[in-house]
Amino acid sequence: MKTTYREAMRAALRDAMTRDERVFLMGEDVGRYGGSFAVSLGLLEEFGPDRIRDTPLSESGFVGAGIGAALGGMRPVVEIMTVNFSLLALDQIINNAATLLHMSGGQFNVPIVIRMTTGAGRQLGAQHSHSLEGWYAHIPGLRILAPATLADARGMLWTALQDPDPVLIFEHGSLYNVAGELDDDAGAVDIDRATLLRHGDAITLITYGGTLPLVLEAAEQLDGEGIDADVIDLRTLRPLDAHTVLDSVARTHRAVVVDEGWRSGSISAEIAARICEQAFFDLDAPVERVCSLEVPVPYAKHLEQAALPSVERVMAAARRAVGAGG
Amino acid sequence: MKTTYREAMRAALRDAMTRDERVFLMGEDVGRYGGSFAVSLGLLEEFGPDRIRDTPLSESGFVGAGIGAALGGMRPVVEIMTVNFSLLALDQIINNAATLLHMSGGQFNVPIVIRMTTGAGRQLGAQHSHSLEGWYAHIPGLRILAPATLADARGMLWTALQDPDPVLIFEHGSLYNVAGELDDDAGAVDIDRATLLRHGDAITLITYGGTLPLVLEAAEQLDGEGIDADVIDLRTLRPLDAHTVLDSVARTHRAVVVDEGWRSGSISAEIAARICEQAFFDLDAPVERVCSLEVPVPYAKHLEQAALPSVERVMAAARRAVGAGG
Amino acid sequence: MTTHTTQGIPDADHALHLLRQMLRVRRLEEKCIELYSAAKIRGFLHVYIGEEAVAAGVMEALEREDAVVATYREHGHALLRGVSAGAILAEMYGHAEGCCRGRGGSMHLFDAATRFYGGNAIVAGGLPLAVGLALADRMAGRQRVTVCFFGEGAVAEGEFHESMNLAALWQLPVLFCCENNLYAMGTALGRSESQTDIALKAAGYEMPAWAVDGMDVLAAEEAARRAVDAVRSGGGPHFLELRTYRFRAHSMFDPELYREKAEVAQWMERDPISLLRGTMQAAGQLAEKDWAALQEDVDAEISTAVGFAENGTPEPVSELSRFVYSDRPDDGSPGGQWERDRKGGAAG
Amino acid sequence: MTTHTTQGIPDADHALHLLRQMLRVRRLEEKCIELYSAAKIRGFLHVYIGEEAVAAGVMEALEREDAVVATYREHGHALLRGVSAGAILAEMYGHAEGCCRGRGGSMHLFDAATRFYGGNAIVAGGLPLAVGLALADRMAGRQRVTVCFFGEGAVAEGEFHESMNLAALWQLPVLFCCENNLYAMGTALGRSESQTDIALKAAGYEMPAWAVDGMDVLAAEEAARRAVDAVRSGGGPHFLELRTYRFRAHSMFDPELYREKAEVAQWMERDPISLLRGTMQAAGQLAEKDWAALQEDVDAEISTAVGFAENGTPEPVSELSRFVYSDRPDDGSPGGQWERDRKGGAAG
Ligand SMILES: Cc1ncc(C[n+]2csc(CCOP(=O)(O)OP(=O)(O)O)c2C)c(N)n1
Ligand SMILES: Cc1ncc(C[n+]2csc(CCOP(=O)(O)OP(=O)(O)O)c2C)c(N)n1
Ligand SMILES: [Mg+2]
Ligand SMILES: [Mg+2]
Repeated sequence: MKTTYREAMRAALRDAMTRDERVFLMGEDVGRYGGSFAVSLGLLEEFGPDRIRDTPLSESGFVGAGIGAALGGMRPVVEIMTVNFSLLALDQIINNAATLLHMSGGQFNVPIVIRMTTGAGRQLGAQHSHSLEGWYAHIPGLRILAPATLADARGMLWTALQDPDPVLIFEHGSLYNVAGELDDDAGAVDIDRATLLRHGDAITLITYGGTLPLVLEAAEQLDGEGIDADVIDLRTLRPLDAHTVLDSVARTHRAVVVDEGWRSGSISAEIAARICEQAFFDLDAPVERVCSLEVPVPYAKHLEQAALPSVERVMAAARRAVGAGG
Repeated sequence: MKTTYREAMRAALRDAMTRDERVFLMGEDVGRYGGSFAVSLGLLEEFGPDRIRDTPLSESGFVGAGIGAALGGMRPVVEIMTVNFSLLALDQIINNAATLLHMSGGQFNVPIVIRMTTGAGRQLGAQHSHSLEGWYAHIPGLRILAPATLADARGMLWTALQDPDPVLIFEHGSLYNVAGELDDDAGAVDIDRATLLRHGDAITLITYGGTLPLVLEAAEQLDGEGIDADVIDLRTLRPLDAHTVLDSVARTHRAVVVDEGWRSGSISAEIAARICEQAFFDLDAPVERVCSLEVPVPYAKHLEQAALPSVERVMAAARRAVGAGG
Repeated sequence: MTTHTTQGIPDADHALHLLRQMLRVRRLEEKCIELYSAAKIRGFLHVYIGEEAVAAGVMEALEREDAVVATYREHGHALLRGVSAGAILAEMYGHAEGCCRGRGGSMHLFDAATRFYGGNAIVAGGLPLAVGLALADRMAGRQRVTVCFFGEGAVAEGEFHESMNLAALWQLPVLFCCENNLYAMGTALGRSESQTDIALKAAGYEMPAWAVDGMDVLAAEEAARRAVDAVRSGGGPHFLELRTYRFRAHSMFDPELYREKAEVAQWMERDPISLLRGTMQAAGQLAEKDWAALQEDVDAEISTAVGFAENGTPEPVSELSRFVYSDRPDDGSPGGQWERDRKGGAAG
Repeated sequence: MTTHTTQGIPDADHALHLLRQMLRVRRLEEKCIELYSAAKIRGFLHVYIGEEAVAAGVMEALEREDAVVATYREHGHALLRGVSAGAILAEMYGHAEGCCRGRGGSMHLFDAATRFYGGNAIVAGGLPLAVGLALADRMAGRQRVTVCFFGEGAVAEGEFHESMNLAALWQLPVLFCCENNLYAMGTALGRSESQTDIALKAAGYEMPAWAVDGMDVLAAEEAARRAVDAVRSGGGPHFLELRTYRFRAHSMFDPELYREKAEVAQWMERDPISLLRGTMQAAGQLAEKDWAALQEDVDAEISTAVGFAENGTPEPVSELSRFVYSDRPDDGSPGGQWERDRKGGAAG
């Protein structure tokens, strides 16, 4: 079946709402407007305003209400329009969703799913272009997903809803229009393992979410230069599946980590640190990181593009890694 | 002069208020109550309620108002009682303070200083024990300070107030009662460089803030075992002074990074990644990290202590690093 | 709505019950202070002494299936909701027998059995949770009520505003109980709110709201019953401002520089326990021996609780990483593996 | 307060000025839409078409030293505050000649010269800034006013609540202007606020507040003058609810599923430009040739501005990392070094 990432997300929502009446979608403009990225378009008509619940502009309030509803036995899917506005709800996410189970000695788990768009690349300027999913991955108690493929867009939601604990799903804005083939019976996918999307022996390229397409493109081009790369899609940023990464690096002895977050304190730093800790004597070259430049993302296209990871920068990093050490 | 960290901070505030009438202190209970950690005790009587300004419980509101006042020509020092409550103000800190200069093409800088207590160790439970200064260090546009010594408690504030851009100062709750000698004429200190507090050749121990005392203690005990350590106090977490770290590692070939944040995505990961990137061929062993266990910090003393970095864990990591590779 | 008064005079049994409830809280907390001084309890400790009539009155109006959300000043709410004094004290001892297995402490008491959702140490952080609990009931068609307690200091927080609006907009079955004790730590109401009439402010959200004497347990109970009945029968959210006062410092660290001793003394003349006791005595409902017996009972309960806490056991350190995520079969998946690695201490 | 009307009839020169101001905004934004379709402008673009009377009226009441804070729908506010159409368009082209050197774009126009503090794309994020700007004036003893524009959707945000309370509590010289256009994206006022009377809600903070016809520029101006004068003379914060409507979609991506075409058409009958034009014509103040001349003038201004933007130059990529921190002498300090490293691209 031909579909898009957006349609796959919508199908996942529809499916979940149909299968479990405790599931509902809540957020700004998810209903009458059809969703700011049109993900929930049409669902209001199908499920009604109680279950496709438009909220006022009150990020902390409705995310907290989602947590409360989860405590009360529902399975809320809360949409925050974009990660940028989630900063307003961080207290609820970190001090309540992520901690209630532990603080209560195991009594109160919080089965909420919070979805949001992330990332830059559409010239929206500094306040609308954050990539903070790697940053969220610092918080124990949360599970952080970053679907990058149609299969994951279609399949991660249901698995997330089965999870007894809070799950955050980050959808990169550049992916919604990606089209491709999806199995007619595509459904839930695991959210525990990273996947090896491409096999090579020269180097391991590690990424997730919005930068996956460009990493795959870089891998193709590197192939033309005789550099045959493993490409790993992390898929879940917390807990990290370090095994898949380490297995690959044990074969390739070199790695480049690519993500759209700012470099300092990025999830790439964590992955680089883990590789160095656990595969130090396997490594033939320093782990390279390709991240966003450490600037608030600017509006002008040429500036924005210069700030973000690119195929060229990934290739350059891979060449450096292969050239280094020997 | 004999003093405490708390008194040094208070002297710094008094000094700044006296020298520059644009400086004022604003926050919850900084005035009549005397400051939740008694840092500003007595200043209300000295400077009056306009300049020692009690605020309602409105973290986003008064932090944003501080940003506005900075734009309006003042030099606000905004106190957030603890880092835990700063999550409520993150939108203002990240989307306004950190980005206005860049978004405005260099027109509007934000000379605000935001102080807050950080850290665990006092049995306050998950919602009152966060160590997020390393996490904040991910954000471009902010400068992040972590005074660990009396001299820095006394001296960093004035330097921060001279900075045209937003500076966040994190004061570890366990340090306020630390007493010691301070020069009578102690004053402003630089905030650009990390300092080497102890000289050794066997290994580099890197830390900052609340964990500095225990790292110094570990270094003493390691000395007794014949492991002579460099100890680096990072002091400023953003921008990081990587040079001081790399210079040391070039001599010692081994490093342990210690911080109280959760391990995944910690500032320790960034430092480990940088060392591995820039001193890969100098290293004789993987960089070790000693961080907090990845759990919401529990109340019970024995559980809390088990979750936090300790002298023993630092020593064990140092021994592993010295034992490894050779 | 059950009536417990006859022409304004409380039914003797019921009055005794309320007196007992308030006294239980009072004695528990006096003991907490003692234990704190003896360093058996640590962390922050915020006592409710002086405010007992509020929780005692409101809890009477609730049914077993209702839910309660409170703050860091919640020992009384927990106890009166049905959490045992032993489980509360054991929690403050950091023992495995505590209501949160020692992970929560004084500020984070929780109890699933009585639907007591904490214990929230972020001012106003509990309000959105209460809204959500009520939303769940509403969506599931259950006739339950969620009661949310918070201080007047919380009214300035954005989360208060967002929660009030959501509850009123969606007509959710929640009762907001603002414990207006006139101070938020050292900040007097007039220095925190441009509108100091909290009930009036609440009414601005198009929600029935009124103020009640929070030192008078009978008044608090009556108001709560009225409000809870209205909420339960589909009247949408309601708001009570309970005017009260804390007799003690904000916490064990508060030097109380911000208020006059005379003000405190004046309020102590309206001690809710003495007030009810006086009413009962005047009505001939409380003989000296009843009062003595009551005190003995309560003292016995508390000392049993202390014994329970003292004899508790520390939660094993090997359990530290448990409950970060829900228990799952360790199926060898990377997640499970990752947890194992960490528990094993490899992540030094 | 200057009077610009004689017995309700506007002074002809002043009316023409207001008409011109509104038309300048209208034509600028019509051009923006055209340029967006031609892909000269990208990102989000939110136009103010239909709401011009609000900014045109309010800006009249301000002095040069006053400050303005606006939202992502701020082209009109920037233009009428004195930012040139050329600098605005060049910004949207991402050019160095733009008012933010291409870093801000449509949602982030800033201008130090006119004290125009943005351009804020976080709903309600500008309110605390306005409070702080006013606080600075108050502390420095300056007689300035800060005006803050925001939509009615922002009223539900916690930052609105906290800002209103702070401003009222501290009696700060700020004028809050709520542009109530009945929708926040697709969310109608009645689905976002339990209290839909915004001015009443604002009054609940103990702040003078009233509603004004936001399609009538004369009414908007008069109300703004009254409010600004009161604020400037120490009357504390004031609040205006300006009732208006946006004729176009929320942004270039909005399919407008949430409202009826008939509703839009009805509001368009009260187009603020046509309204004023009609009043002037009826008063014999606007001959056809004046109207033609005005249009010609405005068209000329806009086409000059387009030319300016077209001929602009991209901000050099080498400048990308500039303004993350303020320019400082590169003194060889680690900070400076760190910046250099990054600019050099080492931090791939
Ligand atoms: C968001 C937040 N800010 C600050 C604090 C610190 N703090 C704890 S209690 C308190 C006062 C709260 O006063 P109020 O809401 O009136 O409740 P009361 O303590 O009087 O019962 C403050 C400021 C906090 N816990 N959370
Ligand atoms: C905090 C936040 N949440 C969501 C958004 C997305 N968003 C942009 S504009 C808008 C509607 C705002 O409506 P209103 O305040 O009425 O202003 P209007 O657009 O009508 O002028 C929304 C939801 C945002 N920018 N910021
Ligand atoms: Mg209070
Ligand atoms: Mg609107």
